[in-house]
Amino acid sequence: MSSFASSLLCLQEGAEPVMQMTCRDRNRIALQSDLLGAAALGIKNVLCLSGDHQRFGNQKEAKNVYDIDSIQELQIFRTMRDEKTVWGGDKLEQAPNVFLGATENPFADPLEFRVMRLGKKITAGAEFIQTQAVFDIERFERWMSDVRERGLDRKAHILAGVVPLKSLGAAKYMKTKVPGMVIPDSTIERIRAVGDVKSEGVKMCVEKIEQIKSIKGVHGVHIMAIAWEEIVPEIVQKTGLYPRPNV
Amino acid sequence: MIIAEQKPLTEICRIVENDHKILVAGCKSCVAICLAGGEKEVGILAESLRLYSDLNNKEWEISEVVVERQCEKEWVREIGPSIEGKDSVVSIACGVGAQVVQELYPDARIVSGLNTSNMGAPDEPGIFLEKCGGCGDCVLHLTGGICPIARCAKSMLNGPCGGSQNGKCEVNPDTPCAWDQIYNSLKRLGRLNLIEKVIPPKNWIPSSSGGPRKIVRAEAVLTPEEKKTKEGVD
Amino acid sequence: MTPEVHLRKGDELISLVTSTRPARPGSRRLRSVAEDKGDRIGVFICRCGGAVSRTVDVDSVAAHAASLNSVAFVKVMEFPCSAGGRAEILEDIREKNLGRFVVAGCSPRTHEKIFRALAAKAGLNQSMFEIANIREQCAFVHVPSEATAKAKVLIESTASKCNLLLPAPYEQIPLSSRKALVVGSGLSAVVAASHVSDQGFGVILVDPRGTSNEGEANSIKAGESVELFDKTLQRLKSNPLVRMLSGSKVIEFEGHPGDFRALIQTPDGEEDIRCGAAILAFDASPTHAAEDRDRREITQAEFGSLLGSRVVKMENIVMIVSDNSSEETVGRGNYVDAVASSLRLKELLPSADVTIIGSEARMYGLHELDHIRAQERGVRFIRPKGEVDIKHEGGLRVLVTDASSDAALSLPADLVVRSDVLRFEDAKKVASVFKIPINARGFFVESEVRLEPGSTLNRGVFLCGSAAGPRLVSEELLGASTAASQAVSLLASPFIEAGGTVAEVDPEKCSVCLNCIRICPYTAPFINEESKAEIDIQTCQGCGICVGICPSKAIQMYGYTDAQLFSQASASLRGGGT
Amino acid sequence: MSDRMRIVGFCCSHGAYSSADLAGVMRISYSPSVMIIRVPCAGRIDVLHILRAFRDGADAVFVAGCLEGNCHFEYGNFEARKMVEHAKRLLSDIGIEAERVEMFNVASNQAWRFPEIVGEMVSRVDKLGLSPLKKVIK
Repeated sequence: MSSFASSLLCLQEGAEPVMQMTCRDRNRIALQSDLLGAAALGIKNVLCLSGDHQRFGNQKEAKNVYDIDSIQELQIFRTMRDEKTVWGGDKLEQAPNVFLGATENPFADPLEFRVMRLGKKITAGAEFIQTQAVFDIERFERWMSDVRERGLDRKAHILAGVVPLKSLGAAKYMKTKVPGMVIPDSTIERIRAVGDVKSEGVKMCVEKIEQIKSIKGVHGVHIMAIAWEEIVPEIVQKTGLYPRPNV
Repeated sequence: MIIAEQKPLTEICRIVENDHKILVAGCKSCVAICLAGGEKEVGILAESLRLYSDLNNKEWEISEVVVERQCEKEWVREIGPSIEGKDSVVSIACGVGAQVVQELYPDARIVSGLNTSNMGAPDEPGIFLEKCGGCGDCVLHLTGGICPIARCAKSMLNGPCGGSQNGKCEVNPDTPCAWDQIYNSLKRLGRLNLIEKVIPPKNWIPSSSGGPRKIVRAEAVLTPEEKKTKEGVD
Repeated sequence: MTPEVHLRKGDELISLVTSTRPARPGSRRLRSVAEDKGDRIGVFICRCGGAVSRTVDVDSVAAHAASLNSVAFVKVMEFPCSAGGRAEILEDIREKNLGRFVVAGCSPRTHEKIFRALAAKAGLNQSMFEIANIREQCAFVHVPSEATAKAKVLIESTASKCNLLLPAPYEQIPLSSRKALVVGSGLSAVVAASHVSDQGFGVILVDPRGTSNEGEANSIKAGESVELFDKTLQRLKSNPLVRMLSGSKVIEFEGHPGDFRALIQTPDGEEDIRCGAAILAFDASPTHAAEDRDRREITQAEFGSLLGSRVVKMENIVMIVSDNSSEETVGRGNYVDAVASSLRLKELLPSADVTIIGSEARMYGLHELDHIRAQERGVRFIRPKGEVDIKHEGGLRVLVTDASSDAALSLPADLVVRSDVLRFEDAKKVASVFKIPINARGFFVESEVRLEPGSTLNRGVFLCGSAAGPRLVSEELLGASTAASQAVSLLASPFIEAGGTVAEVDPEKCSVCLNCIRICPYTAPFINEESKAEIDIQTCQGCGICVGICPSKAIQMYGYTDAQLFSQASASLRGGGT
Repeated sequence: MSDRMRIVGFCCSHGAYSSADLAGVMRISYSPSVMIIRVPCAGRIDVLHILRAFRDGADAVFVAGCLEGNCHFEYGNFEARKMVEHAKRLLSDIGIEAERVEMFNVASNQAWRFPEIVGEMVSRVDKLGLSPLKKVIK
């Protein structure tokens, strides 16, 4: 199911979704028309991604699009919102009032270019950033210090990604099959050494969130409980982030 | 140069299954260099087809020919006589050559024996790498001489994506990540500023998505009168 | 050293040399290229004095051969290779107007040359014959019935190949220069140069490190080689045939054996010289130890020259032989040098107290006698365990743990002598100039160590000295004389033979894909002015690798064309009448 | 095509051919069904020679060069091995068992090695039967 449809279902359930828009399957025309539709239907948050290559999906023979990349997508959406014009140049009576976000992988190469690229995303229009799952905390801290150095943490809300590991198999799968996911061997060893993997997974995830809380410049956490969504409430309670502050 | 690879022999045999007189037409330029369709490959393919025919009582009659360049009409006309009366012509030139032969000999059944792949260059003996995607609007001056359209799996203009791991592309790990190379090349050239700024969305009209392209060198085009006198003379 | 030879100018000596000394094999006087004299084939079947005929029914084989339509004449003979046999064949060729012939007998590997000369004598092109191996590969290995049937097939397939033979190009190229270019600054270079010049051939000694003019002895390894170097150098300087270019290096080198051109950068400008052969005689030279080190710690080379000056007063000498095989310090002769200089010291100063610390006593061959002699003279040998370090306060003290007794020793020393750190000429640059390969450890590659020692893949360029591999002084001398003898046998040959089974490019078919240039071990193919590949038949060694890989089938090879191989194979599969 | 087993052996003059000669001198016999074709170096052989031999009725083909690292021409034997691997791929596509073609390395002084190679190929043909081309009913 598309992120657009599932975001609408969340709205109907009273939750506030973050709609994901990838550039793999849709060219700039489709992305702009979807943005207008989403805004019209009350979806406020949009996460701009280049999108995983179709080789990682179940239809490897499909032709990809990649007309634009995530940074150009941000640029187009910000122009639609702030200058009320479609990228082709036509005027919009009403601007789509959306909160734009992007992703960033602090563990990908070339390391020293990563923060500069985050800067590009923010200048292009990103207001919140969801990072790739954090396992290697030292490298994440080094990345965050570079981010603070450039003052980017004051220009965009950075949410560190966390992933609770349900089983040894899930961990290995993510390490090898999920693009961009770097899981240090120490984490794998820790799960291997324990009988009840589930509770250890939750414990590690909570530990990670506590560590992230102490890092200056991180404004929040996004929990990616892939195929284990039901565990999220338990994790949130255990980290004292519940109940939700009314803003 | 154009890089191509022979179709699997079993596939070629299936395509010409019910034919009798088969011509294998090779080409001496690009496909000879990438060991796909030169005179040697013509010999090997013809010999393999004959062996297959003997084994399976196909009674195929395989003949061989090599063209200087199969994308040049004058050269292709020279093999006209050997195309005569053939049930199918297996062209192991690139896709361009096969289609030029079809244009000149509309009644002949042209079969492409190759899968033409890309515009690339020999990397080391026997290994050929894609270099150019033919997008019609070159950006090499912005990317330190490395083409992101052809050599990045997502053709990104503001890469690298999150899947670039120790210099390799996540899509196929033995391919270097183009943007990792672009970053290092620009760093070496002291022009990192080029990718600090956002590169705006690309105009894809000059690329194949804008429809088949036609390049015109006006100074070489014959006017209708010139054509008449020339055709008259020929 | 070689006996005193009456020095005469090189060319004058040639007439003397060629008549007495067997010149390079295979260079007898050969007729120039003859055209194709038609395709009437004569088959001469050899009984080999019973060796063949005892197993193979030669008459039925002859009958079968006669039945082949490509064969015009068949004769069974006792010994075609004998003088009488060859005269008979010569007669038959003329009489029966044969264009080419097959000899069915023993292996071509042994008799090819004899019948090549016979073909030339008969006025045919030398490659217009083929040998069917019906002895080693038939009569000797199969029972009579099988051998007879096999012989028929072998003759039929050889005849079918012979039918398609083409007259191959042969050239005898006079040498444009009979001088040898010797490149190197060490012992091997001067010894090789002296060997060549002593046999009457001109030498141009290019020595990059300029050792030949100041006689910088300590650039040579220690021991007796120092005197040998000086003595040989003096002899070279007094020899009019030898021209010294010290402090210069070769920046370009091209051409063929007997006709090389070298561009040499000398201190006073560039110079073009011509030569007939080249000897690369680079030695590893000891690097100069760092200046700021303690004066009492010296290297073996320095100790060698100290001994040479015969003024040695020190009582306690400790020598440390470093044996780790890391690249720079791989000194095959480290231990041998240490023992040699300890013996020389004992001769000068019997009372001297000498200790040699070394983990492996690599003494190689007869040098073991020196080892025993040194022990008899009271030289102390210690196998160290762990690091050996030196205390400098006050008198020198060497701290070492003896491996066998685990005793920690502290030896007083007036002088500590370390092994030389050897530095090798920058092999890569030189190799690319002379187009010879380097192995993975950075040493020059000698081509066929068993068949042609001292030679390289680039014909006419010979190799000696420790840049071809770490060598003892004795081995360096041996290598130098080997390379020199190879060079002289080339310079002494009346002409250079080229052609025969060589590859040839058909420019019509060549698509200039450069594969042949990449694959040839001898860099024989090149791109000519018409920007097509062309093979230099003087460099081509006739291996056929380029023929096999050429994607445009543009290259064929005399004696082994595709057509010939196809016909030979198919005849051997279908022939024989069974 | 003769109905008796025929195996073509492309032998390099420096290695395999000399090993065959030495086997002869030492009277080590081997099957007469092998037909030795002399080439200066195994690297001279190209896939085409192997395919054509099978079409002419060879039941098996082998290419024999010098020991690896000992090639008189540096690396002709490596090129030959790559050629034989290529031929195997083609033959299996065509429908001829890839075991019918093989690359061997043999030194000129290994007299017993050449008969061993012939024996190996003969046993393969015994196992696989004569060339499938010979069993095709016209």
